[in-house]
Amino acid sequence: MRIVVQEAPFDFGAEAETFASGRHDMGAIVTFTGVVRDFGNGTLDAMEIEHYPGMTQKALEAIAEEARTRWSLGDVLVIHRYGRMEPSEKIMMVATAAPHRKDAFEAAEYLMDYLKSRAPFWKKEHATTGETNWVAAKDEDEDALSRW
Amino acid sequence: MRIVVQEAPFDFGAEAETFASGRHDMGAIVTFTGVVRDFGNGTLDAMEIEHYPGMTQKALEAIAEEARTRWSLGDVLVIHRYGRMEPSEKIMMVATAAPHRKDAFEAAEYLMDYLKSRAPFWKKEHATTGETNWVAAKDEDEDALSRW
Amino acid sequence: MDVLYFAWVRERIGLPKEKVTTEAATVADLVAELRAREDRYDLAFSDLSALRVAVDQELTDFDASIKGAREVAFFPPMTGG
Amino acid sequence: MDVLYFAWVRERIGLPKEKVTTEAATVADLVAELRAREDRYDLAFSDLSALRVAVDQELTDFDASIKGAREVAFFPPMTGG
Repeated sequence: MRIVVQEAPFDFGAEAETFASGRHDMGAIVTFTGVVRDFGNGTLDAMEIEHYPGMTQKALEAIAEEARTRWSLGDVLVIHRYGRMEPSEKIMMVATAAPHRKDAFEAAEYLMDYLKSRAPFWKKEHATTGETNWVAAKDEDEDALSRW
Repeated sequence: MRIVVQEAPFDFGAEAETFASGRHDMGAIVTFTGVVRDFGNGTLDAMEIEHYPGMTQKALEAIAEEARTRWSLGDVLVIHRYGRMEPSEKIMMVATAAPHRKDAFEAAEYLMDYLKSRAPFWKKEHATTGETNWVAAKDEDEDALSRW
Repeated sequence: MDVLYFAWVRERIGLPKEKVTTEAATVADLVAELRAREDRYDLAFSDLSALRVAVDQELTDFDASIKGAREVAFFPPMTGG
Repeated sequence: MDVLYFAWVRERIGLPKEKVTTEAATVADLVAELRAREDRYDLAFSDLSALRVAVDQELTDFDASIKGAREVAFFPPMTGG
Protein backbone atom coordinates (compact mmCIF):
# COMPACT_ATOMS: atom_id res chain seq x y z
CA MET A 1 0.00 0.00 0.00
CA ARG A 2 1.35 3.41 -0.95
CA ILE A 3 -0.32 6.75 -0.16
CA VAL A 4 1.28 9.87 -1.60
CA VAL A 5 0.23 13.51 -1.10
CA GLN A 6 2.34 15.92 -3.13
CA GLU A 7 2.28 19.21 -4.99
CA ALA A 8 4.35 18.00 -7.95
CA PRO A 9 2.82 16.28 -10.98
CA PHE A 10 3.03 12.49 -11.00
CA ASP A 11 3.77 10.18 -13.93
CA PHE A 12 0.47 8.35 -14.37
CA GLY A 13 1.71 5.92 -17.04
CA ALA A 14 4.79 4.94 -15.03
CA GLU A 15 2.79 4.60 -11.81
CA ALA A 16 0.13 2.48 -13.53
CA GLU A 17 2.76 0.28 -15.17
CA THR A 18 4.69 -0.25 -11.93
CA PHE A 19 1.51 -0.98 -10.00
CA ALA A 20 0.24 -3.52 -12.56
CA SER A 21 3.55 -5.32 -13.13
CA GLY A 22 5.11 -8.38 -11.57
CA ARG A 23 1.84 -9.60 -10.05
CA HIS A 24 1.41 -13.37 -10.24
CA ASP A 25 -1.65 -13.73 -8.05
CA MET A 26 -3.70 -10.62 -8.83
CA GLY A 27 -5.79 -11.07 -11.96
CA ALA A 28 -7.45 -7.66 -11.92
CA ILE A 29 -5.98 -4.16 -11.81
CA VAL A 30 -8.22 -1.07 -11.82
CA THR A 31 -7.03 2.53 -11.97
CA PHE A 32 -8.97 5.77 -11.68
CA THR A 33 -7.47 9.11 -12.67
CA GLY A 34 -9.03 12.52 -12.00
CA VAL A 35 -8.28 15.25 -14.53
CA VAL A 36 -8.87 19.04 -14.36
CA ARG A 37 -11.77 19.83 -16.73
CA ASP A 38 -12.25 23.20 -18.38
CA PHE A 39 -15.96 22.48 -18.96
CA GLY A 40 -15.32 22.43 -22.69
CA ASN A 41 -15.51 26.22 -23.10
CA GLY A 42 -11.98 27.20 -22.13
CA THR A 43 -13.10 29.53 -19.31
CA LEU A 44 -11.14 27.76 -16.57
CA ASP A 45 -7.65 29.10 -16.08
CA ALA A 46 -6.65 26.80 -13.23
CA MET A 47 -7.85 24.64 -10.37
CA GLU A 48 -6.29 25.28 -6.97
CA ILE A 49 -6.43 22.52 -4.40
CA GLU A 50 -6.01 23.29 -0.72
CA HIS A 51 -5.54 20.53 1.81
CA TYR A 52 -5.05 19.99 5.54
CA PRO A 53 -1.43 18.82 5.74
CA GLY A 54 -1.56 17.17 9.16
CA MET A 55 -4.73 15.25 8.40
CA THR A 56 -4.61 14.39 4.70
CA GLN A 57 -2.18 11.48 4.77
CA LYS A 58 -3.89 9.93 7.80
CA ALA A 59 -7.35 10.31 6.27
CA LEU A 60 -6.25 8.68 3.01
CA GLU A 61 -4.55 5.83 4.88
CA ALA A 62 -7.69 5.22 6.93
CA ILE A 63 -9.85 5.10 3.78
CA ALA A 64 -7.42 2.70 2.08
CA GLU A 65 -7.20 0.47 5.16
CA GLU A 66 -10.99 0.29 5.34
CA ALA A 67 -11.09 -0.75 1.67
CA ARG A 68 -8.61 -3.54 2.45
CA THR A 69 -10.85 -4.90 5.20
CA ARG A 70 -13.93 -4.84 2.97
CA TRP A 71 -12.49 -6.42 -0.19
CA SER A 72 -9.90 -9.05 -1.03
CA LEU A 73 -7.12 -6.78 -2.27
CA GLY A 74 -3.46 -7.41 -2.96
CA ASP A 75 -2.48 -3.77 -3.08
CA VAL A 76 -3.77 -0.19 -3.07
CA LEU A 77 -2.18 2.99 -4.41
CA VAL A 78 -3.42 6.55 -3.83
CA ILE A 79 -1.67 9.65 -5.20
CA HIS A 80 -3.32 13.04 -4.63
CA ARG A 81 -1.90 16.42 -5.55
CA TYR A 82 -2.53 19.84 -4.04
CA GLY A 83 -1.69 23.32 -5.31
CA ARG A 84 -2.38 24.88 -8.70
CA MET A 85 -3.22 22.77 -11.76
CA GLU A 86 -4.26 23.67 -15.28
CA PRO A 87 -6.92 21.98 -17.42
CA SER A 88 -5.90 18.46 -18.56
CA GLU A 89 -3.49 18.06 -15.62
CA LYS A 90 -3.99 14.93 -13.57
CA ILE A 91 -5.17 15.71 -10.03
CA MET A 92 -5.00 12.27 -8.50
CA MET A 93 -5.09 8.54 -9.11
CA VAL A 94 -6.07 5.42 -7.24
CA ALA A 95 -5.19 1.86 -8.21
CA THR A 96 -6.39 -1.46 -6.83
CA ALA A 97 -5.09 -4.98 -7.40
CA ALA A 98 -7.29 -7.98 -6.60
CA PRO A 99 -7.60 -11.64 -7.55
CA HIS A 100 -10.99 -10.88 -9.14
CA ARG A 101 -12.38 -7.92 -11.07
CA LYS A 102 -15.41 -7.33 -8.85
CA ASP A 103 -13.20 -6.59 -5.83
CA ALA A 104 -10.83 -4.39 -7.83
CA PHE A 105 -13.69 -2.32 -9.28
CA GLU A 106 -15.71 -1.99 -6.08
CA ALA A 107 -12.69 -1.05 -3.98
CA ALA A 108 -11.64 1.61 -6.50
CA GLU A 109 -15.14 3.09 -6.48
CA TYR A 110 -15.23 3.01 -2.70
CA LEU A 111 -11.87 4.79 -2.52
CA MET A 112 -13.10 7.47 -4.92
CA ASP A 113 -16.41 7.99 -3.12
CA TYR A 114 -14.61 8.46 0.20
CA LEU A 115 -11.81 10.57 -1.27
CA LYS A 116 -14.43 12.91 -2.74
CA SER A 117 -16.23 13.60 0.53
CA ARG A 118 -14.03 12.52 3.44
CA ALA A 119 -10.47 13.47 2.54
CA PRO A 120 -9.56 17.06 3.49
CA PHE A 121 -9.16 18.64 0.05
CA TRP A 122 -10.95 21.74 -1.24
CA LYS A 123 -11.05 22.84 -4.86
CA LYS A 124 -11.10 26.46 -5.99
CA GLU A 125 -11.69 27.36 -9.62
CA HIS A 126 -9.83 30.29 -11.14
CA ALA A 127 -11.67 31.54 -14.23
CA THR A 128 -9.89 33.24 -17.12
CA THR A 129 -11.89 36.36 -16.13
CA GLY A 130 -10.04 36.43 -12.82
CA GLU A 131 -13.07 35.33 -10.81
CA THR A 132 -12.65 32.54 -8.28
CA ASN A 133 -15.13 30.00 -6.96
CA TRP A 134 -14.87 27.37 -4.25
CA VAL A 135 -16.31 24.18 -5.72
CA ALA A 136 -19.38 23.17 -3.71
CA ALA A 137 -19.73 19.60 -2.53
CA LYS A 138 -22.46 17.80 -4.45
CA ASP A 139 -25.37 16.08 -2.75
CA GLU A 140 -24.84 13.15 -5.11
CA ASP A 141 -21.28 12.71 -3.80
CA GLU A 142 -22.55 12.59 -0.23
CA ASP A 143 -25.34 10.22 -1.28
CA ALA A 144 -22.78 7.96 -2.99
CA LEU A 145 -21.39 7.02 0.44
CA SER A 146 -24.67 5.43 1.49
CA ARG A 147 -24.20 2.46 -0.82
CA TRP A 148 -21.20 1.19 1.11
CA MET B 1 -12.37 4.71 -29.93
CA ARG B 2 -9.64 2.16 -30.52
CA ILE B 3 -10.10 -1.63 -30.51
CA VAL B 4 -6.99 -3.75 -30.86
CA VAL B 5 -6.73 -7.56 -31.05
CA GLN B 6 -3.14 -8.76 -31.20
CA GLU B 7 -0.81 -11.57 -30.21
CA ALA B 8 2.07 -9.30 -29.12
CA PRO B 9 2.34 -7.85 -25.61
CA PHE B 10 1.14 -4.27 -25.23
CA ASP B 11 2.72 -1.49 -23.17
CA PHE B 12 0.09 -0.89 -20.48
CA GLY B 13 1.78 2.15 -18.93
CA ALA B 14 2.26 3.87 -22.27
CA GLU B 15 -1.29 3.05 -23.40
CA ALA B 16 -2.76 4.29 -20.12
CA GLU B 17 -0.69 7.49 -20.26
CA THR B 18 -1.63 8.23 -23.87
CA PHE B 19 -5.30 7.51 -23.20
CA ALA B 20 -5.44 9.77 -20.12
CA SER B 21 -3.44 12.67 -21.55
CA GLY B 22 -4.46 15.85 -23.29
CA ARG B 23 -8.10 15.62 -22.21
CA HIS B 24 -9.61 18.98 -21.28
CA ASP B 25 -13.24 17.94 -20.94
CA MET B 26 -13.01 14.43 -19.46
CA GLY B 27 -12.59 14.52 -15.69
CA ALA B 28 -12.54 10.77 -15.12
CA ILE B 29 -10.38 8.03 -16.60
CA VAL B 30 -10.81 4.38 -15.59
CA THR B 31 -8.62 1.49 -16.70
CA PHE B 32 -8.97 -2.23 -16.13
CA THR B 33 -6.13 -4.66 -16.80
CA GLY B 34 -6.41 -8.45 -16.77
CA VAL B 35 -3.32 -10.38 -15.69
CA VAL B 36 -2.49 -14.10 -15.96
CA ARG B 37 -2.69 -15.53 -12.43
CA ASP B 38 -0.77 -18.58 -11.34
CA PHE B 39 -3.16 -19.15 -8.41
CA GLY B 40 -0.37 -18.37 -6.02
CA ASN B 41 1.12 -21.87 -6.09
CA GLY B 42 3.25 -21.68 -9.21
CA THR B 43 1.53 -24.62 -10.92
CA LEU B 44 0.47 -22.68 -14.01
CA ASP B 45 3.02 -22.74 -16.79
CA ALA B 46 1.08 -20.65 -19.28
CA MET B 47 -2.34 -19.47 -20.40
CA GLU B 48 -3.23 -19.97 -24.04
CA ILE B 49 -5.95 -17.81 -25.51
CA GLU B 50 -7.75 -18.87 -28.67
CA HIS B 51 -10.03 -16.49 -30.53
CA TYR B 52 -12.27 -16.32 -33.60
CA PRO B 53 -10.35 -13.98 -35.89
CA GLY B 54 -13.18 -12.93 -38.17
CA MET B 55 -15.56 -12.21 -35.33
CA THR B 56 -13.42 -10.85 -32.48
CA GLN B 57 -12.83 -7.31 -33.71
CA LYS B 58 -16.49 -6.89 -34.70
CA ALA B 59 -17.74 -8.27 -31.37
CA LEU B 60 -15.47 -5.94 -29.39
CA GLU B 61 -16.52 -2.95 -31.49
CA ALA B 62 -20.20 -3.77 -30.97
CA ILE B 63 -19.69 -4.00 -27.19
CA ALA B 64 -17.80 -0.69 -27.12
CA GLU B 65 -20.40 1.04 -29.29
CA GLU B 66 -23.16 -0.16 -26.98
CA ALA B 67 -21.25 1.28 -23.99
CA ARG B 68 -21.06 4.63 -25.79
CA THR B 69 -24.82 4.71 -26.28
CA ARG B 70 -25.46 3.88 -22.61
CA TRP B 71 -23.03 6.28 -20.93
CA SER B 72 -21.67 9.73 -21.61
CA LEU B 73 -18.17 8.79 -22.74
CA GLY B 74 -15.47 10.76 -24.47
CA ASP B 75 -13.43 7.74 -25.50
CA VAL B 76 -13.04 3.98 -25.17
CA LEU B 77 -9.98 1.76 -25.60
CA VAL B 78 -9.93 -2.04 -25.72
CA ILE B 79 -6.77 -4.10 -26.22
CA HIS B 80 -7.04 -7.90 -26.05
CA ARG B 81 -4.30 -10.39 -26.73
CA TYR B 82 -4.47 -13.99 -27.94
CA GLY B 83 -1.84 -16.72 -27.97
CA ARG B 84 0.40 -17.94 -25.17
CA MET B 85 1.04 -15.89 -22.04
CA GLU B 86 2.90 -16.61 -18.84
CA PRO B 87 1.84 -15.71 -15.30
CA SER B 88 2.00 -11.95 -14.61
CA GLU B 89 1.64 -11.11 -18.31
CA LYS B 90 -1.13 -8.67 -19.13
CA ILE B 91 -3.91 -10.29 -21.16
CA MET B 92 -6.00 -7.25 -21.96
CA MET B 93 -7.00 -3.77 -20.92
CA VAL B 94 -9.97 -1.47 -21.29
CA ALA B 95 -10.00 2.26 -20.64
CA THR B 96 -12.88 4.72 -20.48
CA ALA B 97 -12.87 8.53 -20.40
CA ALA B 98 -15.95 10.41 -19.20
CA PRO B 99 -16.85 13.81 -17.79
CA HIS B 100 -17.88 12.14 -14.51
CA ARG B 101 -16.55 9.17 -12.58
CA LYS B 102 -19.82 7.23 -12.38
CA ASP B 103 -19.99 6.94 -16.18
CA ALA B 104 -16.32 6.01 -16.49
CA PHE B 105 -16.61 3.26 -13.83
CA GLU B 106 -19.91 1.81 -15.01
CA ALA B 107 -18.86 1.75 -18.65
CA ALA B 108 -15.58 -0.01 -17.77
CA GLU B 109 -17.45 -2.62 -15.74
CA TYR B 110 -19.98 -3.08 -18.54
CA LEU B 111 -17.16 -3.58 -21.06
CA MET B 112 -15.52 -6.16 -18.81
CA ASP B 113 -18.75 -8.05 -18.15
CA TYR B 114 -19.47 -8.31 -21.87
CA LEU B 115 -15.86 -9.07 -22.81
CA LYS B 116 -15.88 -11.97 -20.36
CA SER B 117 -18.94 -13.69 -21.77
CA ARG B 118 -19.69 -12.30 -25.23
CA ALA B 119 -16.35 -11.79 -26.96
CA PRO B 120 -15.07 -14.93 -28.74
CA PHE B 121 -12.04 -15.79 -26.62
CA TRP B 122 -11.34 -19.10 -24.92
CA LYS B 123 -8.69 -19.68 -22.26
CA LYS B 124 -6.71 -22.88 -21.87
CA GLU B 125 -4.48 -23.43 -18.87
CA HIS B 126 -1.20 -25.30 -19.30
CA ALA B 127 -0.03 -26.67 -15.96
CA THR B 128 3.63 -27.21 -15.13
CA THR B 129 2.76 -30.95 -15.02
CA GLY B 130 1.92 -30.82 -18.72
CA GLU B 131 -1.83 -31.13 -18.14
CA THR B 132 -4.13 -28.75 -19.95
CA ASN B 133 -7.58 -27.46 -19.05
CA TRP B 134 -10.07 -25.30 -20.89
CA VAL B 135 -11.25 -22.67 -18.43
CA ALA B 136 -14.98 -23.09 -17.84
CA ALA B 137 -17.24 -20.06 -18.02
CA LYS B 138 -18.52 -19.11 -14.58
CA ASP B 139 -22.21 -18.76 -13.77
CA GLU B 140 -21.39 -15.53 -11.93
CA ASP B 141 -19.95 -14.07 -15.14
CA GLU B 142 -23.15 -14.88 -17.03
CA ASP B 143 -25.20 -13.53 -14.12
CA ALA B 144 -23.18 -10.30 -14.15
CA LEU B 145 -24.76 -9.40 -17.51
CA SER B 146 -28.22 -9.23 -15.99
CA ARG B 147 -27.47 -6.01 -14.16
CA TRP B 148 -27.11 -3.99 -17.37
CA MET C 1 -20.79 -23.13 -46.11
CA ASP C 2 -17.81 -23.01 -43.77
CA VAL C 3 -18.31 -24.67 -40.41
CA LEU C 4 -15.81 -23.60 -37.72
CA TYR C 5 -14.98 -25.15 -34.36
CA PHE C 6 -13.16 -23.51 -31.46
CA ALA C 7 -11.60 -24.56 -28.15
CA TRP C 8 -12.57 -28.04 -26.95
CA VAL C 9 -15.14 -28.39 -29.75
CA ARG C 10 -12.28 -28.04 -32.22
CA GLU C 11 -10.20 -30.55 -30.26
CA ARG C 12 -13.00 -33.14 -30.01
CA ILE C 13 -13.91 -32.92 -33.67
CA GLY C 14 -10.26 -32.78 -34.61
CA LEU C 15 -10.28 -29.90 -37.05
CA PRO C 16 -10.78 -26.13 -36.93
CA LYS C 17 -12.82 -25.67 -40.11
CA GLU C 18 -14.52 -27.59 -42.87
CA LYS C 19 -16.72 -27.03 -45.90
CA VAL C 20 -20.19 -28.50 -45.43
CA THR C 21 -22.86 -28.82 -48.09
CA THR C 22 -26.25 -29.00 -46.46
CA GLU C 23 -29.93 -28.37 -46.98
CA ALA C 24 -30.40 -27.83 -43.21
CA ALA C 25 -32.78 -24.96 -42.42
CA THR C 26 -31.62 -24.19 -38.90
CA VAL C 27 -28.54 -24.56 -36.73
CA ALA C 28 -30.27 -27.42 -34.91
CA ASP C 29 -30.84 -29.22 -38.21
CA LEU C 30 -27.17 -28.80 -39.09
CA VAL C 31 -26.16 -30.16 -35.70
CA ALA C 32 -28.38 -33.22 -36.27
CA GLU C 33 -26.66 -33.87 -39.62
CA LEU C 34 -23.19 -33.49 -38.11
CA ARG C 35 -23.99 -35.79 -35.18
CA ALA C 36 -25.10 -38.50 -37.59
CA ARG C 37 -21.70 -38.47 -39.31
CA GLU C 38 -19.31 -39.91 -36.74
CA ASP C 39 -18.89 -40.51 -33.03
CA ARG C 40 -16.51 -37.56 -32.59
CA TYR C 41 -19.24 -35.20 -33.86
CA ASP C 42 -21.91 -36.94 -31.80
CA LEU C 43 -19.74 -36.54 -28.72
CA ALA C 44 -18.89 -32.89 -29.36
CA PHE C 45 -22.55 -31.97 -29.76
CA SER C 46 -23.94 -34.24 -27.04
CA ASP C 47 -24.78 -31.35 -24.68
CA LEU C 48 -26.01 -28.30 -26.55
CA SER C 49 -26.37 -26.35 -23.30
CA ALA C 50 -22.56 -26.38 -23.12
CA LEU C 51 -22.24 -24.91 -26.63
CA ARG C 52 -22.71 -21.55 -28.29
CA VAL C 53 -23.19 -20.83 -31.97
CA ALA C 54 -22.47 -17.90 -34.26
CA VAL C 55 -23.96 -17.58 -37.75
CA ASP C 56 -21.98 -15.28 -40.03
CA GLN C 57 -20.00 -14.12 -36.98
CA GLU C 58 -23.02 -13.05 -34.94
CA LEU C 59 -23.97 -14.90 -31.77
CA THR C 60 -27.35 -16.54 -32.11
CA ASP C 61 -29.22 -19.64 -30.90
CA PHE C 62 -29.81 -23.13 -32.17
CA ASP C 63 -33.22 -22.28 -33.63
CA ALA C 64 -31.67 -19.68 -35.92
CA SER C 65 -31.97 -20.06 -39.68
CA ILE C 66 -28.83 -20.83 -41.67
CA LYS C 67 -30.39 -20.25 -45.08
CA GLY C 68 -27.85 -18.30 -47.12
CA ALA C 69 -25.31 -18.34 -44.30
CA ARG C 70 -21.65 -18.36 -45.32
CA GLU C 71 -20.19 -19.36 -41.93
CA VAL C 72 -21.45 -21.23 -38.88
CA ALA C 73 -19.20 -21.53 -35.81
CA PHE C 74 -19.56 -23.77 -32.76
CA PHE C 75 -17.72 -23.19 -29.49
CA PRO C 76 -18.06 -23.40 -25.70
CA PRO C 77 -19.18 -20.39 -23.63
CA MET C 78 -16.63 -17.63 -24.05
CA THR C 79 -14.01 -16.80 -21.44
CA GLY C 80 -12.52 -13.47 -22.45
CA GLY C 81 -11.19 -10.66 -20.30
CA MET D 1 -5.25 24.95 21.41
CA ASP D 2 -4.67 25.57 17.71
CA VAL D 3 -7.74 26.49 15.69
CA LEU D 4 -7.39 26.04 11.94
CA TYR D 5 -9.52 27.29 9.07
CA PHE D 6 -9.56 26.04 5.49
CA ALA D 7 -10.99 27.12 2.13
CA TRP D 8 -13.66 29.85 2.32
CA VAL D 9 -13.75 29.65 6.12
CA ARG D 10 -10.09 30.68 6.11
CA GLU D 11 -10.81 33.45 3.63
CA ARG D 12 -13.78 34.85 5.59
CA ILE D 13 -11.99 34.80 8.92
CA GLY D 14 -8.85 36.08 7.27
CA LEU D 15 -6.28 33.73 8.72
CA PRO D 16 -5.36 30.05 8.45
CA LYS D 17 -4.56 29.32 12.09
CA GLU D 18 -4.62 30.90 15.52
CA LYS D 19 -3.98 29.98 19.15
CA VAL D 20 -7.16 30.03 21.22
CA THR D 21 -7.37 29.73 24.98
CA THR D 22 -10.80 28.46 25.93
CA GLU D 23 -12.77 26.64 28.60
CA ALA D 24 -15.32 25.50 26.01
CA ALA D 25 -16.42 21.89 26.54
CA THR D 26 -17.61 21.14 23.02
CA VAL D 27 -17.04 22.28 19.47
CA ALA D 28 -20.40 24.08 19.61
CA ASP D 29 -19.29 25.98 22.72
CA LEU D 30 -16.09 27.01 20.97
CA VAL D 31 -18.06 28.17 17.94
CA ALA D 32 -20.28 30.31 20.22
CA GLU D 33 -17.19 31.94 21.73
CA LEU D 34 -15.67 32.62 18.32
CA ARG D 35 -18.92 34.06 16.91
CA ALA D 36 -19.09 36.52 19.80
CA ARG D 37 -15.66 37.93 18.93
CA GLU D 38 -16.18 39.76 15.66
CA ASP D 39 -18.49 39.96 12.67
CA ARG D 40 -16.11 38.03 10.40
CA TYR D 41 -16.32 35.03 12.79
CA ASP D 42 -20.07 35.45 13.17
CA LEU D 43 -20.43 35.43 9.39
CA ALA D 44 -18.13 32.45 8.85
CA PHE D 45 -20.06 30.34 11.39
CA SER D 46 -23.57 31.57 10.51
CA ASP D 47 -24.62 28.29 8.88
CA LEU D 48 -23.16 25.27 10.66
CA SER D 49 -24.81 22.89 8.17
CA ALA D 50 -22.32 24.26 5.60
CA LEU D 51 -19.35 23.47 7.84
CA ARG D 52 -17.41 20.41 8.93
CA VAL D 53 -15.12 20.06 11.92
CA ALA D 54 -12.11 17.91 12.80
CA VAL D 55 -10.78 17.56 16.35
CA ASP D 56 -7.17 16.45 16.49
CA GLN D 57 -7.36 15.68 12.76
CA GLU D 58 -10.35 13.34 13.00
CA LEU D 59 -13.69 14.29 11.47
CA THR D 60 -16.36 14.67 14.12
CA ASP D 61 -19.50 16.70 14.81
CA PHE D 62 -20.32 19.92 16.63
CA ASP D 63 -21.42 18.10 19.80
CA ALA D 64 -17.96 16.56 20.21
CA SER D 65 -15.90 17.28 23.31
CA ILE D 66 -12.75 19.36 22.87
CA LYS D 67 -11.42 18.76 26.38
CA GLY D 68 -7.72 18.13 26.04
CA ALA D 69 -7.79 18.67 22.27
CA ARG D 70 -4.66 20.16 20.70
CA GLU D 71 -6.16 21.12 17.36
CA VAL D 72 -9.65 21.99 16.10
CA ALA D 73 -10.19 22.67 12.39
CA PHE D 74 -13.20 24.18 10.60
CA PHE D 75 -13.83 23.89 6.88
CA PRO D 76 -16.55 23.43 4.25
CA PRO D 77 -17.59 19.98 2.99
CA MET D 78 -14.60 18.39 1.30
CA THR D 79 -14.20 18.19 -2.47
CA GLY D 80 -11.35 15.78 -3.09
CA GLY D 81 -10.80 13.37 -5.92
